[in-house]
Amino acid sequence: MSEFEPKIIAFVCNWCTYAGADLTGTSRIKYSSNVRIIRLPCTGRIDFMLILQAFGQGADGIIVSGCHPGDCHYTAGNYHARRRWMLFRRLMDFVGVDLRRVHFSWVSAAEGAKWAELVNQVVDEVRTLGPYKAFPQRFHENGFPVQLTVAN
Amino acid sequence: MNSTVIGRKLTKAANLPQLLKRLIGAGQQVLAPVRQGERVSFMPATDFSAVDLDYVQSVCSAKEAVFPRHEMMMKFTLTGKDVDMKPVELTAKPTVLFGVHPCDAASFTTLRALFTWDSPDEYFETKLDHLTVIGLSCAMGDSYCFCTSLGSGPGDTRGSDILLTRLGGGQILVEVLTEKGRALVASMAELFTAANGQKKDDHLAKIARRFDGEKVKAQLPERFNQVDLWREQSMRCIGCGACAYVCPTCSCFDIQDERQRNSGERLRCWDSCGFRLFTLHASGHNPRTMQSERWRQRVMHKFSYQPQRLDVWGCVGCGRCSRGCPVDMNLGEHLQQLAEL
Amino acid sequence: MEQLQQMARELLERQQVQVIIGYEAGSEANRRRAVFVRRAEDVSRLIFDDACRQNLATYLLKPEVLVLGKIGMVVRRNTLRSLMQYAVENQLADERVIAIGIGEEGGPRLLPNFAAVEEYLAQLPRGPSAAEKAELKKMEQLVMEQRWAFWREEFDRCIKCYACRAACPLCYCNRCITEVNQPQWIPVASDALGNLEWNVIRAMHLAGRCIGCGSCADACPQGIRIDLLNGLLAREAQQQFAAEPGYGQRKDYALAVFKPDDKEEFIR
Amino acid sequence: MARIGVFICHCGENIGSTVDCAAVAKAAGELPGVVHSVDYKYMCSDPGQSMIKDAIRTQKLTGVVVGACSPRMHEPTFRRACNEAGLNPFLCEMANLREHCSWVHEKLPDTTAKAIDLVRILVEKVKRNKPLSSIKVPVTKRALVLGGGIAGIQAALDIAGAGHEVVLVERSPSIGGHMAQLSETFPTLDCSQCILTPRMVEVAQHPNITLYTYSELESLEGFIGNFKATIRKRARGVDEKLCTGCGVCTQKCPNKKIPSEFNEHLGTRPAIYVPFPQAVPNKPVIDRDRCTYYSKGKCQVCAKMCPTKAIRYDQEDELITIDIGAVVAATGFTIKGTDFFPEYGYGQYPNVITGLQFERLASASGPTLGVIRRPSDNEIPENVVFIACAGSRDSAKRLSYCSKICCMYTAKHAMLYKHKVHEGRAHVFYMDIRAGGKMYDEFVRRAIEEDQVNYIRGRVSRVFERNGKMIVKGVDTLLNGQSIEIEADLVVLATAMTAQPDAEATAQRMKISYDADHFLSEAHPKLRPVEMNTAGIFVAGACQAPKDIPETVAQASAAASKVVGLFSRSELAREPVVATVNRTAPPLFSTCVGCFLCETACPYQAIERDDIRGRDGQLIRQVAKVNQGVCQGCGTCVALCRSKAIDLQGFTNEQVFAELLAV
Repeated sequence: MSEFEPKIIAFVCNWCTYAGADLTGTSRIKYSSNVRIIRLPCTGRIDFMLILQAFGQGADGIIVSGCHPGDCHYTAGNYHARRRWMLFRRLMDFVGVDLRRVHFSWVSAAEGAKWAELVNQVVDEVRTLGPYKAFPQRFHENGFPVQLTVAN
Repeated sequence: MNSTVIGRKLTKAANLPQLLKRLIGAGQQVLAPVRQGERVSFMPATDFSAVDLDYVQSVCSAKEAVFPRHEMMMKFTLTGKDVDMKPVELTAKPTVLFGVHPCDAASFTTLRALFTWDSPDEYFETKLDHLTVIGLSCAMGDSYCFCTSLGSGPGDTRGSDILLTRLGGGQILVEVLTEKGRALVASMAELFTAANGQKKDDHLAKIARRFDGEKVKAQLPERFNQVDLWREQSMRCIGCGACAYVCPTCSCFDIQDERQRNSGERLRCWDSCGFRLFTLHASGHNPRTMQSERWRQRVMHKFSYQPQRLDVWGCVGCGRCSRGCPVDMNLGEHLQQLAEL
Repeated sequence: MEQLQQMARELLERQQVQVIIGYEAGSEANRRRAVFVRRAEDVSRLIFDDACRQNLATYLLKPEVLVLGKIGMVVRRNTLRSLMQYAVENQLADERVIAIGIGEEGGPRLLPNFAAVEEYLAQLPRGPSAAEKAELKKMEQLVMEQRWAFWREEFDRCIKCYACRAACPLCYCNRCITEVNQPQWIPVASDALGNLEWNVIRAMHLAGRCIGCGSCADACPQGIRIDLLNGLLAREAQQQFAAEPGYGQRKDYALAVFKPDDKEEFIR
Repeated sequence: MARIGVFICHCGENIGSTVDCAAVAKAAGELPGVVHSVDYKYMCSDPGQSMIKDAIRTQKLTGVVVGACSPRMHEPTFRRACNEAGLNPFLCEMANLREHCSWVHEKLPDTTAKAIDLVRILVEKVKRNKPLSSIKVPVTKRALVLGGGIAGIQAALDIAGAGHEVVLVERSPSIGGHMAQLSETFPTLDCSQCILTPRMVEVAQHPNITLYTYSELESLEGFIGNFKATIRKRARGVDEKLCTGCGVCTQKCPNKKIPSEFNEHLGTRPAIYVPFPQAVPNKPVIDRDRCTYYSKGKCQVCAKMCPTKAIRYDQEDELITIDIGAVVAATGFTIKGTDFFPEYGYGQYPNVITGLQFERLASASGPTLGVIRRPSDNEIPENVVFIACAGSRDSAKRLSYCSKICCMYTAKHAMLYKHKVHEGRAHVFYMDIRAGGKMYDEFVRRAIEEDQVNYIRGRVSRVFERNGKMIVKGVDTLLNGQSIEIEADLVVLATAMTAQPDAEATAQRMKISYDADHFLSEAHPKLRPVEMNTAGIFVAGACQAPKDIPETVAQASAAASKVVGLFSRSELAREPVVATVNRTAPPLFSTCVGCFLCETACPYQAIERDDIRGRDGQLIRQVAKVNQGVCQGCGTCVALCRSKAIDLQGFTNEQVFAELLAV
């Protein structure tokens, strides 16, 4: 398991977390290189379907991050996003998705250090959990495994 | 519409677990009716204890053995400007379909007619070639069954390699219908004894003949334009695909490419003429805008176009569509209405 | 029942409506089906009992039905909630339907417009039944792996026939997300991912909107417990955001409004 | 077929020392659709930019990915370069190889691998980029100022002074607002009317200002630069053109016992009246609820006496629709009345008054001509108790905020009282003294030290009557919570400043946001303090939050300068990162199902309803439409839309999905 390097996909808003991650760079704070950022204008734009899609695409862990409440560049996008996540997270939990692999965070444009910590922490946690094999994949590397479920 | 019987044997109900074991031992995947609560489904069975032969009808048909809900047709890789396409290897697991009723067995005749009428569909044929069908005559039916109205019946041998009929007292009549069936019986000869003059008719379910299928077929072309008729019949239809997906003879599919990074795959997946988007053109035009038109298509296809073009019914009278319909659309009832008009 | 038929007869005779959508006997003793009564002499076909479960509201968006004229509809509580939600979601004009309220709460009772429906609903008990609550609790007591296994098994049965969607009064999109193909969000195949995504995304699309009629699960030929997903989200939307869809005409869809102090404990 | 060019920047050593830029360029060159891929020391330099421009021309590129620093740094630079070479600037994307890669990771193969991934993600995105052009919105250079208090007056004068037309709407018969009611102002103690009335006159005389008093905003449609305002000009009962303001009607009106609003009910006025002598316009209004003619059908004294025959009993409300480019909301505030306080007598004691009533008592033009007399018997009070924080900062009264001006005006009141009644005693009960502001604390100190106002830190639990005397019972928390009672002749409550009673309705009419206390919510508390979330609407004064005169004036000028800035161009150009609702072929017209749930979610009210009609004019469907002049591009609607009928330009579903597929 030691050579397993998790694939982490991060969905971040342009104005806070993306800028925060820029500040991590400007401050030369080092962190794990496992994360791939997808930049969106606002957390309000982050569709919950993206989270399923990322797992279906082989992500082992996911970060969703944007402006702190009250700081949204668009005033309310993060409030809408928060509600969406509150429900979606409960639903994921209910169907047994491993929530230790989905991290929501507020990282402001000033929190470069927090971004680095967040990434490192998620990478460490997911590295311990191992690859997310349980989650079905969009692509069928070896054809369809079994077409019909085996009885019992 | 029966196949020629090429051998008649007897066996005992008590032999069936052994038969299953032998099949699996010979490397066959065995699909058999398995009960889960109220539902019976065809599933790979490894042990006879899971198998339930006292069922009227499974929710889904057995067509998945030859026409799965989704299957891969090819894979492709993009490198720079090149696309490298690789068809999937045409292999199929040798499979025995155990304990299907004559209607399901007969559906393979319909499916074959469709999948092979011009250029043979290799994906389908490969699976069918590797499939052995051990049918089971119906000891009971229900109000949804209407096989007899389409010239078939609870003891129909068509489509089976072997047909089993339970004669009571643990006795089972084994009708051998194909070479595949004969080989199978021969491979485990000790499980079978010679049959005498046992008759199966008394042990078959009584399925009343509700309408004259031939008459319906003959009249359908002129009913095409009877808009009110189709609208009334389908008023409560909500346009889902349940009827098509549980149907043993529905064979529409949709081809879909999935891509990731530089590689991808081509799949075919079931589709249904009941869906509104089924006939949507790229232009935005939809020739079947109303559910009544889609319902008409379903009936016309099964009872007029397909018999005309391929000389087979597009329906085996299993009644699954009606049992499974969320709004109680009852195909037998609707056909009966057509016949009585 | 007689009262119901009488009411229907009067509505038709006085031409207050051109069709009564109700329930009639179905294929089997325990089955009921929708009936579209257009002539007063046919009202004897109308029946009502506990087996009349289908949410007839879906027919209010069906073009073939809409051309019949003004509609009278035999409605249970959940059907009424669907009407309210249609009002909120701009899908149905007021007074398009004369509802005949009936069910465990009594009736029949004529409800000629949204205001009357709203008033009637205000008097009815709310919230899920004790059994529904207990079932959710039971699921939640399972550990993550057990829940995952349970749903994998449920979703494996899904054949993507979309009966759930067709039966649901609130699944009325012109282009369902599963049919959106640029990009194709939900894999078309009814494979493990396709089925998981379909069922989960559908549940999310109904979060804060679902009125809990259970038609989706009733419609599923494979008996998948979709209602549990909807029930969970309805409970969460109620508990976290006080959402009670289908009881009023206010545009307060839980995911389109917010409170700055919405409480959560997972965002770090 | 896509022809993408990839340009990898070393940023000197910044990227190059950690990431193998040549390897990244090579790997990118092998990606499907990439026809040109190079690395260079400094892409943002002139030669670097020239490389991009040359490649666009010679390779006929359809998209460009620059792997360099953060797009927040140089996206405009490279987009401009692309534009100069004839490639739509929105077909250029940046992969962040510096801030998100080379600066935060060690020099390892993984780092280069990540850089390749980042480039691949953006290549997949840019393949799906569409050329976009900035959105042009015409601007009507006319402002609507709502509210004729000091905020509205200041904003109107500033905008008009810059040469733009202003429509000023005030709902009472005169402009002036609360400031006109004040006696003196803190901390200078100069006379409020003396500084205000010249400004009022200036408004009336300004050629660029159209003044509508006794008028209200009926509706506001449209969006930034393009509003349509409908104003209800209520019937005054007086022909303003004929009226000379001579005042005969008001003197002769037989019905003179009506409590005066301007004097906070401490004085009276006739049924036909001007609120105060310096009113602008100086034209009377008939109070139809109180006028004898309207109730009994008889009288008409004013009409008989009017020398210019200007009285019009049958005048009707007039609706005026005006094209407007920007709006300044300066709708002001109100205060809680004494009846809000059961503990202070529920408004039953005549000698418990509000601060605003005290202003009228202290005002030289007030009902007592500036002599402090208590309302019950017109005696001059010897003991006056001032209670600060009456209602404010009291969550039990659902008013958790500080009204901000009370500390200052209470000190002022106590001072004014002491200056007028030298032997009198003034007591102030307070919670804290908040006197932040230029010369503010000094002012309070003066009240305490020079004018010897008795400041008691503590709250008043009750005001009651005992033997015909008012007793104020409170505690002194600086004396160990000792209970004290003061016999008072007059009690003045610094009652909380609140939003106007119809503030919510006004905000809804203008489609602007407001907070739980119904004060208007600015777009950003720090960076956009005078803008509303709805583009083109600005805010000034106490309708946004309690504030004093200097702050109000400053905010009004700020709002005015925003309006003037907006009016400096005849067209607005906006980034085309906005949402769009798709349109498809008939019979569907759009995959939008018209549920309009996005309408509620949009923080900017940018979603409109579009009626799709057939050739016969019959309504076929109603679908959503985005007002691109108003949309700010957050994409909340996109995530909300179940059928993805709405999409965000620049961050479309296809683009984001493709990015995800490339990870």
